[in-house]
Amino acid sequence: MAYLFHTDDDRREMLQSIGAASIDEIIDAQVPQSVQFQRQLDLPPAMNEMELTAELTRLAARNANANTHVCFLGGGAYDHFIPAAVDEIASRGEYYTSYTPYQAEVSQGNLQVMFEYETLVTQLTGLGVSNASLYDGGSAATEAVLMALATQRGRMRVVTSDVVHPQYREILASYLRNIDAELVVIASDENGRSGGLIDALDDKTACVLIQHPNFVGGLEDVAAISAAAKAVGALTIQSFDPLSLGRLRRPGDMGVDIAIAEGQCLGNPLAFGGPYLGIMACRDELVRRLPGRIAGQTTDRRGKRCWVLTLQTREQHIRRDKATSNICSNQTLLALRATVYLSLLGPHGLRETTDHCIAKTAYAKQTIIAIERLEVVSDGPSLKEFVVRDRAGDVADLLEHARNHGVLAGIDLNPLLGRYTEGSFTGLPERYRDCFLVAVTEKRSRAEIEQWARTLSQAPQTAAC
Amino acid sequence: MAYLFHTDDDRREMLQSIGAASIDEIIDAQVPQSVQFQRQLDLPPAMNEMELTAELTRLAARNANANTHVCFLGGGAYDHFIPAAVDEIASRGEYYTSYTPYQAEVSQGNLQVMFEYETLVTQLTGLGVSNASLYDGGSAATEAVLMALATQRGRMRVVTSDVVHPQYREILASYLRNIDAELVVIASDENGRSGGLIDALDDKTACVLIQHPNFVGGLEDVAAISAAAKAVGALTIQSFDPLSLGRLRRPGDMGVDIAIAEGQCLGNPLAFGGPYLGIMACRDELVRRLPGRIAGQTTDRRGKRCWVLTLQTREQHIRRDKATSNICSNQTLLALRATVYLSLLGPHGLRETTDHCIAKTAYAKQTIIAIERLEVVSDGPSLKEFVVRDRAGDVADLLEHARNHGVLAGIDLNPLLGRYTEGSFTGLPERYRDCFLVAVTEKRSRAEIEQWARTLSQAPQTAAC
Amino acid sequence: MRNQQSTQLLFELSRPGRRAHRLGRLDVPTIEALDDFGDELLAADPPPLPELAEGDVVRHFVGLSTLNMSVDTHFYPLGSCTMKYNPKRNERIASLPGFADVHPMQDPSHLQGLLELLYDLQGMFAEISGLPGVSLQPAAGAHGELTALLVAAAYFRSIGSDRKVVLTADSAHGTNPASAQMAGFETKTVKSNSDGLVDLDDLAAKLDENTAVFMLTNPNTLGLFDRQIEQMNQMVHDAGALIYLDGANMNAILGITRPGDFGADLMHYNPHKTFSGPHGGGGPGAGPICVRDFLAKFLPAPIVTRHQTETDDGQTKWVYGLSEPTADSIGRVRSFFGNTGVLVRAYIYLRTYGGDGLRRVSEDAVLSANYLLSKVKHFLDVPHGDRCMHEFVASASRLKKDKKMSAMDLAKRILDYGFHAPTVYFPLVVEEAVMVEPTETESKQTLDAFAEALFRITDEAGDFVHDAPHTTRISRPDDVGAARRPILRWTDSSSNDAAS
Amino acid sequence: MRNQQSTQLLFELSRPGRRAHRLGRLDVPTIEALDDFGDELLAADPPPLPELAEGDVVRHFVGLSTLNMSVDTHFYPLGSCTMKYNPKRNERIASLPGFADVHPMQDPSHLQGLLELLYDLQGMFAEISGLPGVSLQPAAGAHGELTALLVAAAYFRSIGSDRKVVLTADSAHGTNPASAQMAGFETKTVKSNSDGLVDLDDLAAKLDENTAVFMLTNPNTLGLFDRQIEQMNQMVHDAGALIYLDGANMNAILGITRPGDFGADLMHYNPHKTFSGPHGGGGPGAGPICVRDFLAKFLPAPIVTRHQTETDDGQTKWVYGLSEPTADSIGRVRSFFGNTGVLVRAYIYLRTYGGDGLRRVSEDAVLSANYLLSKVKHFLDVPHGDRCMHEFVASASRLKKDKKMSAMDLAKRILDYGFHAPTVYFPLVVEEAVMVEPTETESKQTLDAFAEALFRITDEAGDFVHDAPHTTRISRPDDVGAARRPILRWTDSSSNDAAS
Ligand SMILES: Cc1ncc(COP(=O)(O)O)c(C=O)c1O
Ligand SMILES: Cc1ncc(COP(=O)(O)O)c(C=O)c1O
Repeated sequence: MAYLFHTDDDRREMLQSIGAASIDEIIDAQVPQSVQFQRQLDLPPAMNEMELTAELTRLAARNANANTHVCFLGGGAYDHFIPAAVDEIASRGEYYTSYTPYQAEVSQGNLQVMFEYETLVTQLTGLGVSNASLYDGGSAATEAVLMALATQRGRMRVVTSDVVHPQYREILASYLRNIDAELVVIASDENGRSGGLIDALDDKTACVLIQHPNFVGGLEDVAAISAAAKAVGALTIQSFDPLSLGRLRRPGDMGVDIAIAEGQCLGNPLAFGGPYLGIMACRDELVRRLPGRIAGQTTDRRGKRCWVLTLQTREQHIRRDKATSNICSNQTLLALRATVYLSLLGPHGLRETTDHCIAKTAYAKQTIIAIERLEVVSDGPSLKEFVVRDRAGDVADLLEHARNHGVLAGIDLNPLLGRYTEGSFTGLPERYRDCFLVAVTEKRSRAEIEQWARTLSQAPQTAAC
Repeated sequence: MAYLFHTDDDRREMLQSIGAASIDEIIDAQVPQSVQFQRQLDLPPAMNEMELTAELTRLAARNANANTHVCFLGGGAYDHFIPAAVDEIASRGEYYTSYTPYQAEVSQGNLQVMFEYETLVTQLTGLGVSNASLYDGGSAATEAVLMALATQRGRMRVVTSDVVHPQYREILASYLRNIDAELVVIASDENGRSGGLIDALDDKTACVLIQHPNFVGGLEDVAAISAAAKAVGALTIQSFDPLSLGRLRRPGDMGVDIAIAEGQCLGNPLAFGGPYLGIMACRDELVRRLPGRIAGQTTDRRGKRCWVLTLQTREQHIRRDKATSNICSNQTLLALRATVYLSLLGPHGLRETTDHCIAKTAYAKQTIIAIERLEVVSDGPSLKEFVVRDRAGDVADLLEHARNHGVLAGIDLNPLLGRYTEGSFTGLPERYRDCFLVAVTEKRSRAEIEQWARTLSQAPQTAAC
Repeated sequence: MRNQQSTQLLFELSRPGRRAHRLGRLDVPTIEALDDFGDELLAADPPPLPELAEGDVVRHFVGLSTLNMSVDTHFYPLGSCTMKYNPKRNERIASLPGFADVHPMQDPSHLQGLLELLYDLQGMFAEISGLPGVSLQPAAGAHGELTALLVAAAYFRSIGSDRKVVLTADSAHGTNPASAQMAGFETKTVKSNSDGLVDLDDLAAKLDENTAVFMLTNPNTLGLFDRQIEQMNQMVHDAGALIYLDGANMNAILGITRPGDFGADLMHYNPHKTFSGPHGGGGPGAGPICVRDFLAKFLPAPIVTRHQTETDDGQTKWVYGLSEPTADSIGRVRSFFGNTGVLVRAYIYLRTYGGDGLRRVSEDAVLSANYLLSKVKHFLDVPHGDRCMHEFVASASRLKKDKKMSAMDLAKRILDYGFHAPTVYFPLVVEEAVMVEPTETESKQTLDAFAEALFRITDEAGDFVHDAPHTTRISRPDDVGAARRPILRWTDSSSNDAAS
Repeated sequence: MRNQQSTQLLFELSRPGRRAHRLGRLDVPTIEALDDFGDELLAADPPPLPELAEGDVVRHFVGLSTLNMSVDTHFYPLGSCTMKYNPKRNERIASLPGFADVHPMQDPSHLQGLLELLYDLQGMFAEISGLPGVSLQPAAGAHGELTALLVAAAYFRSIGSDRKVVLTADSAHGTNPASAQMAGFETKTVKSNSDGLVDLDDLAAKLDENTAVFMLTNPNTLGLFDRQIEQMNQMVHDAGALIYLDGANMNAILGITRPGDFGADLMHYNPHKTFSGPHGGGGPGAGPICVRDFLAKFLPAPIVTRHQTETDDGQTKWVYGLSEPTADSIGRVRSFFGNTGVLVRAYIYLRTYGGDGLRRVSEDAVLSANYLLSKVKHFLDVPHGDRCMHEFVASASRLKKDKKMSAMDLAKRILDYGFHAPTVYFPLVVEEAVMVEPTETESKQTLDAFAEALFRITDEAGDFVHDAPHTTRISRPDDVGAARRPILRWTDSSSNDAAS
């Protein structure tokens, strides 16, 4: 049956060795009759591989995706190109069917990759130390805040802005609800920047959490914010876009203490939101409060260089309720993919990628200038994301039209306006009513960008301008 | 550039070590200026991986295939199901990026697989020995004939029938054209069987080549033919379908001396005709004339069991013009896939597969009984292939209609009628005018079979019945 | 025959100017977009990543992979981790573009296939657990624990209670107390009794009106099903607290008993264990949770929903959607929907076995563990009797006394025999613990060979075993040194002691 | 740490009743179809294949794979085989359903994408060779040789000539004479001179009115470009014979010189070498051939053709098709179109480099070989000078005399250093030949490490090297025994001596 090995003969011989008459006898001896399940589980009947492949191919075919449609969706997950070598390496059984390197001697492959990943993250961020991964960008942001709260004992305020990813703020609000901490969400200015949060800083502030480029594509003055935070003794946490760093300054070079990111863009498939990759790096001094696994270099009993999991006294399996986090299984396979991806890019490939995003985004903005119905809301330069307003006030229909013409044209921002979670503002400001968010990666060809603009321009208008 | 490693610095250092000023100097010293190519090769400009992937995805999307269409095509290549484990194993670099096991110590993986493949082929065929692969079924048939001619010195006649795969006969005719041999193609009877070739046997006959099930799906009386061949001292060569052997008797059990097959059906993709897998097995006594590589068991210097290429004095790299064949690179990766595939099937999976082909083929015949325009030509039972006549005499249009409705409904036999190659009859008999050949594998669901019948029944008729 | 270059670091292989991935010429008109950025935003140079050719990269990572043991290459009886066979069809199907290339912000109208799958998966998880409320959002088991505890906290808040204590078993996994702490609870530990089960007296002593949740692992980490379950159920609920079930050991009880039926109010699954999602060298996993009806409204959003509509031709069909957070919802615990890729694999697994098959999975897992136990008990102590569920915990403490051979030594030496080691030193309640979980996807031949190897080791010289492993590239790395003088990233200088 | 079970044979792992792939219940009404077959056709039992679980199969073959060296894991300087990096994009793209799942008997009308690709590939092959007639049909280099010789035979027949002799070089690959013999020719061997080039006197002596074809490898198997090419061209054509170029060494001359321009009338490519199609553990390859215009009509069918049509909106577009055999065609040499999967990879490779890039491939290949030669010549004899094209042949004969260290010993010992061995004992014209082809896709670091390792070996004790390899699972298998008492399949008894 499916993947089972034992034949009836095997089972008979095994029972004999055990000294039991039947498997039921073994179970009955342990599981009280009263709690045993009396019927068969009501699941769809078993299917063989051939049927299942056909059936699931059918289900898969009913989903629009970045293959069937041209994808301009972003908001934290992006359709960047994934080189074939990434897939080939990550599909090796030695990687994907192994587990946490509890036995270093037979896990040097995974451990060395973790060490390389950590080094690449420090090179990317300009910070001293990286962990081996967290679940995703959103939960990493919250872990960073918890880390800051733990290192800044006595300070309870967490200051952030309304153009930080709404979902990241929702997570923060959920986690902070049950612990002693106050979440302060300041309003961004009309250009979608968060300079105003400098005024909200005080000596009760444990940390500020900013995103750069932020959710609406705005570029923050990170250096100024981190300087101000430092001045009041608070830590600065930046959510960054790894693929912006071919051009933008590195978090560590702008005074950031903890940098976190969604690492999906580094060679990981969109996969409807997961599994993704939570990246976290921090200044050297903060390492003892860093959550998650860390691989470090050491030598073996014959003096050979090798790698081990280290600083484990931070972790749940040693420290239990005193651990820096509860994380156990993490996102190693995604970190492997990011490691391969970055190895393939190198500094020049990374710069090219950022530059292509910038150039294509600028071109995309230009293609819709002439469309009366649309207005580019984001002023100033864009990395790969910007906001467009539908003057007709009919974003949902506009995007539906595009979808039906093979284009995933943007993310409707209306549902994100004015939301609250556990009492904190986790929505976007009213300024983005009737708007949608557009992402243009290096993968979008000129023809696709023009198709996007054309499709938007041809959408029928139901409401008046 | 693409996959090149050397940086300009590398090149400089290397030239220095060589003692040359430039790469041109090295080339000029060897290749006369007069034959040097003076312009740049006129090829399309280089493309990066991202663009190329997009471009080739576009080209791929313009090909109907067994994924976009329901496939009822056979004629020697079949849409059987390929379990995922086959792809996963065959895509390991250690298999697909290695080469012929010239160094046995670092090729035990490939060598053991070859030995296992050979054993599986002997188990399938009931013959004593198999080689490690030939190019494909068609060239294997010819290699078998050449082998028979070589072992039967003095006998020049090769007897075959007009329901053996037309392409196999074309290959045979091409190869035999330049050597002393006579190809005799006898006519099949009205039921598409080749019993008549028994009468064509004489003491000049080196071998008979039959196919069972044959090209039109007919089942031959192999035992009778091989007995008759044996009686005149000729060898019997059978082209068999590996996936028929879950039910049909094995070649070796029916007196066949050399069995050959197209191994595509054993876990190999259709791939527009190749790479495929030429299977060849023979009786033990014939092994010294067997073409191609053979892996055998031996022991190493410490007495450990291991595997090597053996009986190499048959081969071109040792015997040059005295070799049994010129084959060097073969189809090892496809043989690996077949080995994995057969390991997954086992005897019971093989029987199930044959049985499902038989049952679904029978059902397909039944679904068109009521369609007036169509007539099932093949009488008697079918393994997975049968011939249908279009009474409207409009096969090309009928199949085109089906194609436009998502069904690859069959192979038009008209173009194959009455063909000759190098003077030999390599076509099909006139009996199959206005006919098409239909293959139904275990992969075809009931719904697909019914869709096939429905589509055929709904084709508009241009000519009258 | 090992490629010596394969253990160099990427950074050591790097050569200035070498390239792999390139984009080259832009196909859009160049707009001087960079000029708008202003110098304060821009870095002069890109980050100092290594510079490699594609062939470098591939050979490097392929080579490194061969230094790992894995389920695809080795028997991997790592207790508590359920290292079962990872079906290849799961990988193939989950990578279809219709699953792998779906953006998380797409509109449900064009995702009906995926949402149907996820909706059905919610239903299957509910059926297997006996708990109807399901959230697929958490990213791993520990994350599921945390999420469920946030749900419990919201529930108690909603009824005006401020219970602040979570009870965890001393045999529990470290994530249990760690999750409780993260969710804002205090933790107290309940002892195990000499049978390895919950000490009911201790439980009674610690249960009070401040107890919010009792976190139970059942079968527990000793591989024992706690037959006192009904009493515990009674005691905890009588005290007004909830029972959380750590579902890491579900592989023992699929279709045999259901958490919801034996008293659990909330639980998580580890699909990367029970439902064959691969472990990925440490992750990703997923941690879907199931809860009782009255707790469902506190679950994070979105949940997959469906409703019936009529099509143009008068037929009814289901339309699938994603729920908005309810007013009571705890909010989110991660971005986007969840670890969809892992969930799709779980779905394929469940469809492969069906209801009947799933019970046979657990039966064979239990059979294999008991079989191995019946062999191992002849040469290793197994403190908690000679029956178990899907795993058992032996102890090397006698061996340690007699021959100075510790659980660690056993674990290291078994690697030489070509087997991954069992989990050691967990659970904490057994001295020199050796925790063996064979799973149902190993042959009797393999189990025999493993038992035989373990037996042989117990017969080997202590010193020899203490120096093991002897056949791996490295042996007994200096953990203490690693933690004392941490080298956490490559620098030019860290590579100087590269003596490999 | 090696899994001991992984070298058991499938047949030894087998257990009656164990299953992997299943189909189960039929979804069509059961018609008693089997009854019609009659007993004489049917076997009582299915063939006695091994019985395994999916987990058995995967672990078995994954484990076996790790016993191979390969380009993905090791430097593989196997002379004459061009073991360059196999791009991963080739594998991904070639497995798109629009290429991989196309049936060979499909109608061209629905294959326009693939046919366009193949048509363009014919053109690229023609451009690179300078020979306009192209057939993509042959399955490997040797098959291409044979096909081209059949074409030559048909040509001579067409002009009423019955030339029966093919001349091959003594340094030629074994496939050359073997192909000639299969095509019905007699073969004669032309000697090499002391420079390793064709001995023109010998060529002159053997060329006569019976000579049909002179098969030339240029650069030859010594890695030397024969600078007498123009004289040979003259001599052979003056004698009324044709020149065949064995294109196995095209990696040396892409864009530098073209066979058609230096006199070849027919040639084959080995795309699995030159154009990075992987070698697959021994194959598949492909063997497309190019011929001069006047030979094109003899090529096997089908060839990809195209013609222009007008679309409904007045635009012109190309329509691609497959040719029927001409009356002069030699017919077929294999079933269906050709090794399409390999050809698609070659196309991707050519599009990746473009015309300029392809010349740089050859330049770097030549540079790497000369660099390695410049290092190796200090400790090994290189009989044919210190310049080469893409490969060179050293000789271990002095080493053999001095230290009893043969080419074979060198080859075996280099495995211990983590490198695949060069080709040895080929070409036959060099004693104790060591034939090294580094290719352009290896780093200078790797070439340095390889040279260093070779050098160290020449310094090692002869006996020690003679027992090498020391780090592989097996060492120096008994080839003689294998051939004398051949065991060519597993049987219950053959497995008794399984001492592994
Ligand atoms: C008993 C138990 N509980 C909880 C967990 C945590 O699960 P995860 O690693 O998926 O976070 C584990 C995993 O190791 C476990 O074994
Ligand atoms: C010089 C030479 N010619 C011909 C061949 C034959 O090519 P194939 O192996 O593709 O048949 C080879 C391959 O090894 C070769 O090296």
